[in-house]
Amino acid sequence: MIDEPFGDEPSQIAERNLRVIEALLFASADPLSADEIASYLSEGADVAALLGRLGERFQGHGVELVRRGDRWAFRTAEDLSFLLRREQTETRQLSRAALETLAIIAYHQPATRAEVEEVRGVASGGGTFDVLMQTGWVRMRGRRRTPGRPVTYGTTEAFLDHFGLESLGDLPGLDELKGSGLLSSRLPPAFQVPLPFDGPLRDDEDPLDPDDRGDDEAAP
Amino acid sequence: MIDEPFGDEPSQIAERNLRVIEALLFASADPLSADEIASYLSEGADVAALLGRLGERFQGHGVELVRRGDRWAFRTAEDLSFLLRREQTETRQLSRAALETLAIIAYHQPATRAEVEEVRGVASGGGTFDVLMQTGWVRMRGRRRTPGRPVTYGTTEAFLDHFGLESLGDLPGLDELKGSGLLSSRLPPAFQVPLPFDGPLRDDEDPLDPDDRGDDEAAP
Amino acid sequence: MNSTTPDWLAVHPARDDEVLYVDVDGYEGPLDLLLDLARRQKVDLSRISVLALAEQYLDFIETVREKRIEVAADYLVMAAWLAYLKSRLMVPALPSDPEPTGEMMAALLQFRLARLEAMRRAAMQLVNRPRLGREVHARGQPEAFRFERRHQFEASLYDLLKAYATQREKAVPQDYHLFERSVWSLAEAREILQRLIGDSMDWVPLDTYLDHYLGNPDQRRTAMASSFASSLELARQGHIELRQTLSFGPLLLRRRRDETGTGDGK
Repeated sequence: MIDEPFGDEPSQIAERNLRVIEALLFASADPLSADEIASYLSEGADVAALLGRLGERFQGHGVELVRRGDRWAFRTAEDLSFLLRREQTETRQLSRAALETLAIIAYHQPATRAEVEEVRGVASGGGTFDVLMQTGWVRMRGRRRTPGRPVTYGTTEAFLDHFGLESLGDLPGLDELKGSGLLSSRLPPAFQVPLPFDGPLRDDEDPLDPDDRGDDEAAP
Repeated sequence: MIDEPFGDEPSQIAERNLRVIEALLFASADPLSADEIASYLSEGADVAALLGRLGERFQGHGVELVRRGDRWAFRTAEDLSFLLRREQTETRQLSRAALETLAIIAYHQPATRAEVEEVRGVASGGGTFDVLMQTGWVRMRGRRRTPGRPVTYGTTEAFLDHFGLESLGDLPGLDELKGSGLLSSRLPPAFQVPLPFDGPLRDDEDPLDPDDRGDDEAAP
Repeated sequence: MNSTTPDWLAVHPARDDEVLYVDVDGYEGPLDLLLDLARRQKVDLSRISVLALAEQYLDFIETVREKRIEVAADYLVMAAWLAYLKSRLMVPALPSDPEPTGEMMAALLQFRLARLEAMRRAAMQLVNRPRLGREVHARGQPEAFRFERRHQFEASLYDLLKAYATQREKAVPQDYHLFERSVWSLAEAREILQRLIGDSMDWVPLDTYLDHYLGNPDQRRTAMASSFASSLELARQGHIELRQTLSFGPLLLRRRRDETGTGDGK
């Protein structure tokens, strides 16, 4: 942090804030949000600007600052992956059905189980969704405001983190899929092509009930 | 890593080596020795010199390169360590299953998982014991000298601390439980509340094996 | 691709047809089967012959059924739909026909196949990205918030004691189980009585036989009642004799003479 001259107060404060952010993000295994970070900084600090500066400082390093949804983390540089490659022996390998379901949820979210099944052309065992929830990559978002009030599923920030995506917009092949109308859950392809969406609840989604465990038949 | 000019081959190689060391030390769960690091670097790299340079680069940062014996690691800068100690008020309630299991361990200790299950009348998921170990209130004491050598569990000082008990003897006995209405007075005469024991290993307990992780099937 | 690529990426390695014809279970539903058949046409999905595809699918299902392999309902529903699609494709639609044309249905099928394939490809691309914990790593020795975790869990002593008491109380009926002898069934009483009387030819009061049990308040009543009832039964069957000389006097028992030596009654 000595690549800039400082001595005047504001720059000293900024330097200290940068050190704090660096320490926090280095220390944490999980990405932290700007809000979480802000609570450790001097009053009124511009977290976004500081993160931008920190990111620049680590550009080209073996460890880089990355954005994951609304959160930030240090991660080893992707180009070193072949050196650092580790087999994950602990995590069970996802079944083909689970991976397919994950992809469909990711690209079609918010998506109900019926919509996933419609794309796959087969009924999913309940186990598939459970396993995906266990990975922490998929969450229940809410309930669709349609008869039966089915649960809507979406991806989490852990999903972005695991697959190294800054946001859903980074999903591989998204533009192409959008262009070909293949992200439509309706048949035949609607004119308006929906985009995957992991933001707050949509107009056609209700919040989950407290203690909602995702049984598809909720009390209305 | 752009604070020094480079372009000539040796410096490029050194830069790359520095990036690799940085990533390695960041991702490693334990401090690494120079030998361990060397195996990831270009042939004949001067690990000591590289570590020295990396240390300089991180001087004054929120995270610093530190030496621990013969090994190296990144650590939060001393003066920022207060960041990591911040108390978070967020608390989590123990699940019912965990609470019940904890209670039974407390009274029946040293108790094996099977013994807890016998009192509860249901099989405990492994998760319950994991959560209890996380609380720091429960520990593995040893292994019972019976077939299968099951792990015996007991409570910790943190347990006493948390529940405001001076010693295990402060746990209310049968009469006190009845008196407080927690136990009904209409219990069979044979009904007893055991005297918990958290002293050193008993005659029927073996010490844990080094690195014992509590898998119930231990080598004899 | 590399050795760690999950199995499913090699989804359907060129099966030979023999395998294909029995392995319905290898498919994840009718759409998966159709996609596999479509790939065999070795053309772009948009240029595929839907008619040929429908026929192949129907043939497949037919063959499987001939071999008396049970086919899941999904597959049969798809078969019915494809049979209908086939008929629509072969018979030119009348302008007045309100039903979707064969071409519309074919387009629909192509869309679904393309979408499924696109999702598969997407899943594959996703899984081949540098993934956290495999190619990209988080801090291996996180330091954050280590101290606060100890206090993260909350439970009061009351909760703890309540949980314990509830558990123990719930288990009480099981504890009773050990004392369940306290109800003597007639069969048990009869067996005990026969054992106690043994070959004794002397008049002995019932109380004396049951002395050991009557001392236990839990068992007193049931032992007396069941033994008495059993003794009547044993007397009726001629195994023992009963005598009571005065009202509320001791009930005397002895083995019947001709029963000697046959404790279990002939």
